[in-house]
Amino acid sequence: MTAILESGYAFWNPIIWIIVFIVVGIIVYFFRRQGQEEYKKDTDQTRIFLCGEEVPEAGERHIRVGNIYWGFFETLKEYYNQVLRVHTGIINDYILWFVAATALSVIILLVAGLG
Amino acid sequence: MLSKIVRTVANQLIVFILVFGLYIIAHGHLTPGGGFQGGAIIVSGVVMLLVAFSSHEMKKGLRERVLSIVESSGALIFIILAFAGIGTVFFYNILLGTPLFGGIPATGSGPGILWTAGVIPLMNFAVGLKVIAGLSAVVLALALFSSGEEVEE
Amino acid sequence: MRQIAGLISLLVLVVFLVSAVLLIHPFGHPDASAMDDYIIENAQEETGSNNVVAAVLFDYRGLDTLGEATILFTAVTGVLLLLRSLKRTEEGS
Amino acid sequence: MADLMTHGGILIIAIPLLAAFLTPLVGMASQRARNILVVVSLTFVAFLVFALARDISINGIHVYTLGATSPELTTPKGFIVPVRIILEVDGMSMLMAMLWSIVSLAAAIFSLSHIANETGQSRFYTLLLLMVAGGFGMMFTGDLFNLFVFLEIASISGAALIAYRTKFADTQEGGFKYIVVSAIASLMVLFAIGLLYAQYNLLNIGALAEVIQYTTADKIALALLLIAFTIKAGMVPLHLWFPDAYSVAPASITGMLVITSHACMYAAFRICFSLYGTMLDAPVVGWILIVFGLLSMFVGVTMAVFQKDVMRFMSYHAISQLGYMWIGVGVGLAVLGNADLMATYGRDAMSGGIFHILNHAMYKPLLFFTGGALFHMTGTRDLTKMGGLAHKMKWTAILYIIGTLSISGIPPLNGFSSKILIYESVYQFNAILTITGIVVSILTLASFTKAFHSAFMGAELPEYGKVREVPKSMIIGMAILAAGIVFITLFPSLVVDWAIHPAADALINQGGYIDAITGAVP
Amino acid sequence: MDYIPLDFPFLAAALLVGISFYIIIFKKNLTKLIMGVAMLASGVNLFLVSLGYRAGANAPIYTDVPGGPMVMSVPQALTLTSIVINVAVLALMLTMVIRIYRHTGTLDSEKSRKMKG
Repeated sequence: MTAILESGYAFWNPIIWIIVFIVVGIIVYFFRRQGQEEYKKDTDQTRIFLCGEEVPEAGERHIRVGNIYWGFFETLKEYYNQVLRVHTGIINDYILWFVAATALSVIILLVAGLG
Repeated sequence: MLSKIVRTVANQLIVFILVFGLYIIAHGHLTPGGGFQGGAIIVSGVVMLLVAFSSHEMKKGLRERVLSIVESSGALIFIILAFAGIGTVFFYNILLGTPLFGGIPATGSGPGILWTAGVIPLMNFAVGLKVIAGLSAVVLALALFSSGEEVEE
Repeated sequence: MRQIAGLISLLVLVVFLVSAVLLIHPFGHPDASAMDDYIIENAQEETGSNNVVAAVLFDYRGLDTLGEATILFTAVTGVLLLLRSLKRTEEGS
Repeated sequence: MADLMTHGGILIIAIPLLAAFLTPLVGMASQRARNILVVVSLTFVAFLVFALARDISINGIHVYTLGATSPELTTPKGFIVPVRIILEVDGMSMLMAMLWSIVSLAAAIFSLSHIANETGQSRFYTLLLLMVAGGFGMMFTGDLFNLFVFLEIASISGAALIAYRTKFADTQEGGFKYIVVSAIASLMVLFAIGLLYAQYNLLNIGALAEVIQYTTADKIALALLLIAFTIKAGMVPLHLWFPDAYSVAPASITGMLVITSHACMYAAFRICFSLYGTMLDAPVVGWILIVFGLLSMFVGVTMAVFQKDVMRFMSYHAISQLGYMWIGVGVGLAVLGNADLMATYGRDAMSGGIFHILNHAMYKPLLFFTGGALFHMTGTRDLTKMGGLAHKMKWTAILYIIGTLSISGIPPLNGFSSKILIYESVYQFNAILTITGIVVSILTLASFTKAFHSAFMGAELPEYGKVREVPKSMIIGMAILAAGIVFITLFPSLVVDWAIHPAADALINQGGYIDAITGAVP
Repeated sequence: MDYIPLDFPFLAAALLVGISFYIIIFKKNLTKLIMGVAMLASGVNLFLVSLGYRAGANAPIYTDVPGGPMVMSVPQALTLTSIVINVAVLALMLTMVIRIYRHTGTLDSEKSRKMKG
C-alpha cells in the first residue's frame, strides 16, 4: 500500500481515518435527517432567540479578535512583556541581534573545539 | 541647469568620455577593463550631463522606456550568447576557431590581437550596453523623482 | 543596556574576524593556488583571451557574470518599479 | 528527451531568466501576451523539474559543468580540482526545486487577478521570474560563490516586490528592512567564502568538502555562514525582520518568500552536511540548530496568538513551523557521526524535518493566499475589522479550513504525517523537544481557530455588503496548492519513499556528493 | 614594495567590517545606515581582492606583460562581481529610503517605523 507511512514504531494510514470520517459523517447526517425539514423564512422559526431580549445588530454581535483568549494573555502577561520588549521594529536592533548571534556561535564552536 | 560655460564644456567632453568608454569595452579581452568598467565610464558621462543640464532637459532626449528596451536587449544578447553553446554545454565558447573573433593568441606575453577570444568581446558589448542603459535609467529616475517630476511606468 | 551589549558583541566579532584573517596565509604569499595556476596557464589557450580576468569572468565563471548582469537588471527594474508614478490607480479608484 | 535531461539543470535556471528579460519587451506590446508568457514559461519549468526529478531518481546525482567541452567533465583533463562552475543536483535540491516550481506557478496564477488593478505589472512579473530563477539557482548550484550570487538575485528581487505597493508607507519599510538584512547577511557569506578560498583555493562545495580541515578559521567561517543563512531563513531571535517584510508584500509574493526562506534553510543544511559534514563537531552544531528551532517554535506561536494583522499572524506561524524543520534536521545532524543512532532515529528525524518542509511549502503559501484574498476583497489586513466573510467567500473559507487543519497537524491531513515522524524520532533524542512540539501544535490550532472565527464566522457585516468571491485565477492559484495538500494526505508513503528519503540520504551521504565532483577523475 | 608586513590589507578589511557594523548598529539615520552597508561591502571587497595578491607579481593580463609570476585572477573576478552586486543593492536601498522619506517625512529609523511587535 502506498498510503501507509511507517515511522519506526507505529504506522499511519490516512485511508482509515478518512473512512472513519465518512462513517461518522453518515451517522451525523442520519441524525440530522430526523429533525424538522421545513422552515419558513423570516418568521420566528429562523430568527435568533435570545431569552426574549432584543438581538443586537450584526456588527455588535460579532466577537472581535481582540476579545478572544483574554484569559490566556492575562496569565502570560509577564512573558509577553518580556517578548514584546525585544520586538522593537528598529532595523538597527535587527543587525545587533545578528552580530550578537554570530559572536556567540563563534564562541560556542571554538570552546567546544577545545574540550 | 548650470552656467553656459559648464554646459558647453560638458557637451564637448561627452564625446571623449564616450570614445574612452567604448575603447575600454571593446578591448575588454586584451587590456584591463571590460563591459562593466567601460559602461560605468560612459554612465559617468551621462551623470555629468545630468548635472550640467537639468533632469528635465535630459528627459527630452533620454526616455526611461527606451533605456529599458536597450537594457532588456543587452541582457537578451548576453543570455542568447550563453544559450548558443548549448549544443555542447551552456556557456561553451562556440566562436573559438571561427573567423569571427575566433583567433587564439600565442601562449605567453604578446601584443593584443582584437580578433580573439570568441564570444567574450561580444558578451562584453552586451554587458556594456546593459550597464549603460541600466545605470543611466537608475540615475535619471532618481534625479527625476527627487526633483518632483513624473517617472514613466 | 543596548549600548553595552552592542559594544561587547561587536568587539567579540571584530576580535574573531581579525584573528581569522591573521590565521590564513600571510599577505602576498598564498598557500594553495592550484585552481588559479591552472587558469593562468591555460586561459589563453582555452578561451583565446589575453586578459585572464575577462576569461574567468566570461568563460570559467560565466554563470556568475550572468547572475551579476541579472542583479543589475533586477535592481534597475526594482528602482523603476518603486519610483513609478501612481497616476493610473488614482484615476481608477 | 535524454538531451533535454542532460541540460535539464541549467535550463531550469535559464528559462525563467530568458522569460524575465523578454517580459518587459512583450509587456509593452500586449499585457495578455505577457501574462501568457509568464504562465507558460513557469509551467514548462515545472514540467522540466519533474522530468529531471524522475531522471535523478533513476540515474543518481546530476552534474553539469558550465562551459566545459562536455557536461560531465567536472575537472579539466589531467587536473585534480574543478575550475569551472558546476551545477550539482541531488535528491535534496530536487525536492526543493519541485516545491518551488509548484508554488511559483501557483503564485504567478494568483497574481494575475490579485494585482490586476495596479500599475507597473510588467516589472512585477519580471521580478517574479527573476526571483524564480534565483531560487532555482540557489538550490542547484554546487559552487559557493555562485550560491551567493543567486542568493542576492532572490533577495533583491524579493525586496523590490515586497515594496511593490508604493502608496503605503509600511511596504517601503518592510522592503527596506528586508534588503538591509539580506545585504548584510550575504556580505557575511561572502566574507566566509573568502576565508575558505584563502585556505584551500577552491570554491566548489564538493571539492572543498574533500580537503576541508576544520581549522579555527574554518570554524569562524562556519559560524558566519550558519548565522547568515539563519537570519535569512528567519529563526528566533533573528526573526525580527520576518513579519515586517512578509506582512506587507502582495500575497503571491509572500507565498514565494516562504520558499526563499526554505531555500536559505536548504543552504544552511547544505553547508552543514555536504560542506563540513563528517569534519563537523556534529553534536554542538546540531544543538545550535535545535535551540534555534525550539525558540522559533515557541516564540513564533505565542507571538502569533497575539497578532491582529492577518498576514503578520500567518508570518509568525511560518516562523513557528520553521522550527519543526530545524529540530528534525538538527537531531539528524547531532547524531551525524554515529551510524547506530542515525539508523535508529536520526534518519527518521531528518525525514520528518524534510517532509515538513514539503508540507509547509504547500499549506503556508495557501494560507498566505487566502489572507491575500481577504485583503483583496476587504481592503484591510486587520482581523478586528473583519467578520462574517464566509457567507460571501465560500471557496476561500473552504481552502482556509484545509490550510488550517493541515498546519495544526489534525489527522488525516498532511501536516500530521510529518509531525508524527518528527515526534516519534525526536522523542528518543530528547523528550522536551516532542513535548514542545505538541504544545506548539495545540496553540497553532487555537490561534487559527481564533482567526477563522473573527474573519469568516458570524453574521454578515454591513460594511462588507459588496464583498463577493475572489476572481477565478486566485481560486485556481489556491486550488493548485490545496490539490498538493490532498495528494500528500492520501499518499504519504509514496511521497516519503519517492522524494523524502532520497533527500535525507542525499544530505547524510556526504561521500556521494563529493564523488560526483571528484570521483570521475581518470 | 614586494612584501607588506603584518597583513595590513587583511587587517584593514577586518577593521573596516567592524567599523561599518558599528555604524549600522548605532547610527539611527537611515542614510548613515546605508553608508555603513556600503562600507561593509568595501571591507569585504578589499578582503577578497587582497586574497589573490602574490608578492611582486604582475596583473594577470598577457598583453605585453614583462614576464614573471601573475597574481591570482579568480579573486579579482569575484570582487568585480561583488562590486556590481553592491551597486545594485545600494541603488535599491536609496530608492526605498527616498520613498520612506516621502511617506513619513523623517529619516530616523525609530521615528519612521510603522511596524513593531
